[in-house]
Amino acid sequence: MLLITCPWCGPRAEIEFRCGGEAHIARPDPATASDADWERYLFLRENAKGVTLERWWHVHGCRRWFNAARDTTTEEFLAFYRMGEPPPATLRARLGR
Amino acid sequence: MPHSPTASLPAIAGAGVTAVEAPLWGKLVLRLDGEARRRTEAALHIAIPERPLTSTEAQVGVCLWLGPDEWLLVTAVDMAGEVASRLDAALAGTHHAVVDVSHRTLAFRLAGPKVRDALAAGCPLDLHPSAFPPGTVARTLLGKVGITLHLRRDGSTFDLYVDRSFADYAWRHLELAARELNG
Amino acid sequence: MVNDAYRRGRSAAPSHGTMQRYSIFSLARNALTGHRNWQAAWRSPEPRPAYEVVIVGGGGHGLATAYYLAKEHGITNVAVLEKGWLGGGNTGRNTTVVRSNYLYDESAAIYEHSMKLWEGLAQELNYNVMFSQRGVLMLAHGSHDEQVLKRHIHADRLNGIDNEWLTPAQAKAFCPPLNIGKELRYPVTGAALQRRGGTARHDAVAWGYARGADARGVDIIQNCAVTGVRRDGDRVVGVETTRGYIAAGKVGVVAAGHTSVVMAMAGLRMPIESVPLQALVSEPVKPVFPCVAMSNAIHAYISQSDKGELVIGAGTDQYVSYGQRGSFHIAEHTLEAIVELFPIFSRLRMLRQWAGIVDCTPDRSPILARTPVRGLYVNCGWGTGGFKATPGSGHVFAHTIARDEPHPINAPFTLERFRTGRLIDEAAAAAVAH
Amino acid sequence: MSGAWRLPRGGRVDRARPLRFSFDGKAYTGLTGDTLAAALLANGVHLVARSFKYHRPRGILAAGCEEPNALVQLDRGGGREDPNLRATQVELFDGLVATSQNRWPSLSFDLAATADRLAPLLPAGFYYKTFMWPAGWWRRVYEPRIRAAAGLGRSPSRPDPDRYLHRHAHCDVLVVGAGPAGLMAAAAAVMSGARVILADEQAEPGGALLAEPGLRLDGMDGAAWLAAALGELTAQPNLTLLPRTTAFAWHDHTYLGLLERVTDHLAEPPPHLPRQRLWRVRARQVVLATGAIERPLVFPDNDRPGIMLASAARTYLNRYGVRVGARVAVFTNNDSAYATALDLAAAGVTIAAIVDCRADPGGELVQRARAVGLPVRPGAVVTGTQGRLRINQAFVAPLDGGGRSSPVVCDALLVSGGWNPTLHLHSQARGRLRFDEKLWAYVPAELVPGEQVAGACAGSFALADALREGAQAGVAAAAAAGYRAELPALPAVEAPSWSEPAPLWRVPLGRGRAWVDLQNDVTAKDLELALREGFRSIEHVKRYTTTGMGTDQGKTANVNALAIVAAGLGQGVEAVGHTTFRPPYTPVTFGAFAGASRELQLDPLRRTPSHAHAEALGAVFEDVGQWRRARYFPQPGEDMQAAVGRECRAARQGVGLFDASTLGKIDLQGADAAELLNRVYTNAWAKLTVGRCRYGLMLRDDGMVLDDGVTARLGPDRFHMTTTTGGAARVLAWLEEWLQCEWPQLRVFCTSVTEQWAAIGVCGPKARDVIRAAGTDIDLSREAFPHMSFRDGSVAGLPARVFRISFTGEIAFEINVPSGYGGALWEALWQAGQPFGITPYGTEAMHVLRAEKGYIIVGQETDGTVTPLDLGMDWMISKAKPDFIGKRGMARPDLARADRKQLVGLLTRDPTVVLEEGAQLVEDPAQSLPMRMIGHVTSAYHSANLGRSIALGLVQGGRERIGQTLWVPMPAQPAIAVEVTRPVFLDPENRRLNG
Repeated sequence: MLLITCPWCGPRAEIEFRCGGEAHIARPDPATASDADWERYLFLRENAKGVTLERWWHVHGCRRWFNAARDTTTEEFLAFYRMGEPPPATLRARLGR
Repeated sequence: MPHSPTASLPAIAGAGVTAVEAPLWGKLVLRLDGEARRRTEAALHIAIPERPLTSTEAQVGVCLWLGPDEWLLVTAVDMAGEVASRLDAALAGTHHAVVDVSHRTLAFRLAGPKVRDALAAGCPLDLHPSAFPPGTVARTLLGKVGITLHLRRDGSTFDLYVDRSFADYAWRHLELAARELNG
Repeated sequence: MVNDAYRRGRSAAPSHGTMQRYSIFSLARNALTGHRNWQAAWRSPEPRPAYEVVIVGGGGHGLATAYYLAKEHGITNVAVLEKGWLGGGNTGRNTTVVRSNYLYDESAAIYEHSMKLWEGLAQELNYNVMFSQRGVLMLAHGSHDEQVLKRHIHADRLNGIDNEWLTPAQAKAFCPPLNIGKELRYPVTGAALQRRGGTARHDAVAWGYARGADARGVDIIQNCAVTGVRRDGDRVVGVETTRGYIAAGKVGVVAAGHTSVVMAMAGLRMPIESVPLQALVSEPVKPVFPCVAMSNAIHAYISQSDKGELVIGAGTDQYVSYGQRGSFHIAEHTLEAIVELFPIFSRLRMLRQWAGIVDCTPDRSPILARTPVRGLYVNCGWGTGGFKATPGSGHVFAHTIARDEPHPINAPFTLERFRTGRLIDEAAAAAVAH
Repeated sequence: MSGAWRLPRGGRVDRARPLRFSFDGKAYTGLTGDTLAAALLANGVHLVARSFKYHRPRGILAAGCEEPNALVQLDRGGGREDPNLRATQVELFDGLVATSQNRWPSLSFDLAATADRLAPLLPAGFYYKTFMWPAGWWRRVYEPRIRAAAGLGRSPSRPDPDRYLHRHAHCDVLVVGAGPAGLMAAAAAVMSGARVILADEQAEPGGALLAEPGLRLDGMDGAAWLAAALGELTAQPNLTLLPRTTAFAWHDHTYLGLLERVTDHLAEPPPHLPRQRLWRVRARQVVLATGAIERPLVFPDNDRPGIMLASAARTYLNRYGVRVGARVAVFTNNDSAYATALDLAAAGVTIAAIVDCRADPGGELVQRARAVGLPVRPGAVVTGTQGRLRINQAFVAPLDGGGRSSPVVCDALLVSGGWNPTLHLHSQARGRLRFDEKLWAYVPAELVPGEQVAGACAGSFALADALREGAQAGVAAAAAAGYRAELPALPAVEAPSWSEPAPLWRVPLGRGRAWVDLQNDVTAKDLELALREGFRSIEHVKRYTTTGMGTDQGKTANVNALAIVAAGLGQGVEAVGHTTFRPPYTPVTFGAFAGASRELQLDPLRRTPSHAHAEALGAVFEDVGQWRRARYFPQPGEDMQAAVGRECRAARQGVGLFDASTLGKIDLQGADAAELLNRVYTNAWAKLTVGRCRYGLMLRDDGMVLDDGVTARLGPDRFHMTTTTGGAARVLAWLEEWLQCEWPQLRVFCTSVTEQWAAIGVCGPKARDVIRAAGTDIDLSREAFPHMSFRDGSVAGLPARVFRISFTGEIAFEINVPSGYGGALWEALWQAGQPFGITPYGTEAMHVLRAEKGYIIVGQETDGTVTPLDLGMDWMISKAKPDFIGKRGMARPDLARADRKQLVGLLTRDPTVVLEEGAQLVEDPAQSLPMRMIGHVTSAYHSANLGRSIALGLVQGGRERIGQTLWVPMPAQPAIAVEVTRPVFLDPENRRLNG
């Protein structure tokens, strides 16, 4: 059972959350998006082995969505940040993004 | 006389933990942006808690933090409608929502020296006074249902809010845990 | 050609092979010499600099692919590269359920193809994979489940696949520990039964295919992790490994759990998320559970192994992970369902719990296909249901690699379907598919 | 008298409180404080079990959870049957009934033991090599026999009457193990003010202190010091002491599972207590003080009853006052076994020999043994034993092979192959291990976040080290958890020092099978066979031979197996690696995981406010998700079809009453509420006027139907959305996700009001009459209150919001009142409706009525693969809107195909035949299998109003096929002919609706 730090409520048990999968997937402009663009948006995932950026929803808490960085080999969380915010600079450095 | 879904369920009473279903209270969900929050405080003479997981009390009732732009105002049932219309008037033009959920959500009042143990049978929160001081409020889980848990200022009485159709499950869950605590 | 394979499946193992025959007689003979003369089930060769085909992944599917490449297509210049030990991934971690009663024609075809191969596999491989057609019972709890299961039954019947409807009483008669009482939160209102479904010994499948492939000249190389896929333009030319570069005319990726990782080495992004799938066993008890039973509605599935352990499958975790762990509450949730459906098991005890990494596609159907990179083929996305498909998957994937075109059975399981929208949505059809 | 082998005094048992118990039907007496194993040994019973594969006679090897052999079945009556319990852990209670397992007809004479004579034919993995001919026989002949022979104990045959509970707990420091190290760790942490949980799997805390009388701390003997230390500890309010509690799993983020056995040790458990409790502990820091487990030695015939771990014999002697023999031999590679020999000798037991493989053992204990004249045989090993049901001789020979073996007469042989730190939790926490070639054991290679280790589990076997490390670990843990902690004063310790052990993984001499895994009957030869056959990975060896896969998970077997495999491969032990330690550490009851989630509490059962009224009217209910809804209301003598037919007729010809409270309801407020609707629904919303309602269809972004429902405009910036019953939570989550993650600029607040409102539908030509009769201030006339609008007012004296919407095609009003009054509203309408013959109808009639009109049900006509176009709902799709969720997805090539499955009506040629939902459609029923299926039936009913059966289905290119005849092949009957029609069977012009 992961321990997830909600940016508003602090550390809480995983059962209070829903994982929304990979974060920062931009929805293409439907007017101009090709079928390949739509496939990339709907289905293609980095599915990283290592640090991944993902979305969590504190459904049984403040009901806020937020972002997290987690190492998928150890489950260690490296950062939590609010929806709309970019990943912390330290993290971006580590990810080289 | 509004119907109570727990009326026919086994009592939770004893030396360890006691529970009663509270009479119907007025409950308003407040969704407020910054401006709306200021006007609400002025209109109702109550501080709207900004710090997460905290609550305030005033003449009009108790205000529970539910989220960064969401609160539950608990007041007398016959005042709810009037407070709601007063707010809608005061908040005209702001981004807000005032929603009467008096019948949606019911409340249990829990007390007793073992009340934390009874809750801990199904609630994943750390309820130790050092982690959950008086006045704390949190939405969380009890077993498989969502609840809002509020430790009143006396530091020993919990108000547990649960939606109507889940009240039966929540009550039975507490009753099973309370059996051993009440001997 | 398919039926051909089944026929050959029942024929004896190859005479040309160097493989030592297994039988009660060879056991007796070897007993006399204290079992000192058994050969290794497979060689452990050093990798050669180049192969006609390199299979990435030494699990059941990869080994079966190599086996059928050699047997059906005469391609023996093949290496199977395994980063750890054979069958150490999901092959050795699953709950060994075998069935073919899927909804959509495409799924039914490939799983039934597999089922037919299972039915002759021990003889085909001269290795007892302990395939036991004990029957797979899928429980319905209420009218919606009944509609879903009956839709399966009708479709299966017309596809020539056995699947029948049982009343609760009939289900209880078939599976005595089942609780069909009304006190259940979600009482059992019926069940679908595939009598030909059952279980097999998971390790034996990997070992049997490895032994068979090895006997036909395939090099099986363990402790050899692929670290890169080398391309020449739009064509694959080989793989970098922890044991050096290996050139390859064709590369088949069969690396369940790590598909995205390996395909990323070839510059391809996949429609896959890798999540933990948990399973557990009880302490062994005398025979008490005669079949396989599953309930999608309150997520649980269960059978009893030959050793006597109750083998129980739990659900997948909600997050991507390569940690082979998963969260506490998942197994807990499954055991709630088990104790509810089989209350006599409440006092039995969990002996071991573990997790595998399953590659899930958006439609919970696999991908067995060519890729945009010429000479690179991928077999993945079996989600929680890969074990049962092992023989059929290997058989048609070998065809796909050998002929550079899909077998009719795997033709629908393309990568393109996620762009065009022609999904094979078993997920929508029946919650999760085991 | 509690057994001939009980010493007159000593031990921690209560001699004043004897307990009666039986084993295999024979009555015995034990003492309060005994384990079953101790009580059996006190009565001279060593033969207690048969092994898994060969059914060899087996005795008691250990005194704790590592026991591989002594598994028994308990039966407490009333369905309380427990197989595979370790006699070494079962606490004795009065009236305990135990039986041995896996034997027939009796323990001393087991027919299945013939397997042992066939052993040469049954080496590791034999079953992979045979039982293949003839093909059918595996399932029918071989497998049933193999299964019958396997399996150890018997499953309970009746439901478990006991209760189980869970407890969530949080602490700063969790200390696992209450031996010397754990006690010091807990003491150090508690003094700092940290919240500490101290868990120990045994009935009393103390660990080694309970069994080693030689130890002295601060001048006190171990027991006295323990009592004092516990007294101080338990006085601290910030300490929770959990005896009989096993920490069995370490999950991510220092989340540990603990099993507390609350009443298993009680003869008569009080009813208010749960049998067991599952603790889920989130700890900031964990101190592992889990001790070590002694290794047996691998030598020929090392599995006979009477062969026991030296430390176990010492425990039985000192803790339970039981002699395990009268003439005892000892075989060791280290000093610890000498302590056992000394204690036994002091208790009057004859020590026949101390066989030590070390050429020149020189430790303090060795010298003491020599000093008191115990026969030490250095440089020697045991090369074999004798005795069918109990050892009676051991054969001893020089290790160097020079010299013949000589017999040593004995009734017990105590072995010690060194000690393995108990690292299961460390390993579960992803901690790496290192093989220490001084201790010849695995020790932690490094600590994982949140972990401290102390004492024997860290490889520090000396008492003084354990105490010091424990204190240091407690301080470190408290500090890491944010407390200021000082090192407590350490007790002055007098304890013998140990000299170095010598590795002895397998005695190279002698004939006969040398057992490595006693429970699964794996011999050293089996391991070598696996290597010979190419199973070189340790995981392969484990799986091929099943070593370490018994219910003890190889606690006594694994390291010996690793070393033997290493030798076989010519590698070091560490190079071979080790298999994964999988949770749980010891087996955990399924029921404990399930906890209180049984039957009614398995999942919340949701009832509507008028549930009791429906019950009173004799409703038959069905589960719809978590809701329990009235399906139909049979009158005496009516079956479902009759009742549903009557209900359907009433709803169209008179008036029906329907509980619609379960529909999801969402309050939307904000300046951009209409824009939100424009984006999440396929149709246009901007122009909907206040007071009006509109039907909406919601898609996923891949173009598939997600949900549908009617939404009303309450004000310029306020809407009341309804969803399907099953979709209520999903749709709210959907809206919030889009608002928060994709469209934060949209100003809309969403609030669930599903349970704020009870919704009662009044449907049919007489609907207005009933509502007027119930009393209302709302003008219900057609002109004042048109279809698809709503009004606020009062009904039956209750504040109400009335929607004029219809899911039946009739005039219908859905009356919403605050849910506390839902029952009252139902009652009022029921009473007021009597003169009009008001008829309550359930979900089944609702399904029929909507099907007559061709209205879809999301989840029945759709399954996540259906688009609005497939449903023929093009009219619902705004051409004007640049975008809405699902628009682009729908434009993908395969979603525009003409041969997609489309919704059509299906009329059977024989009007009395009702199709089966899920049945498949074909063009040619005569074709051979596999048939080409072109569609399936999604809904099928008998329609009383139409006097015939009707059905809806999804058919490839269905709209093009209208008028065609298709076939539904059914088992054991001719195929059913159906005509494809439009999916509307009644009042296509909606005259009734707008009446």
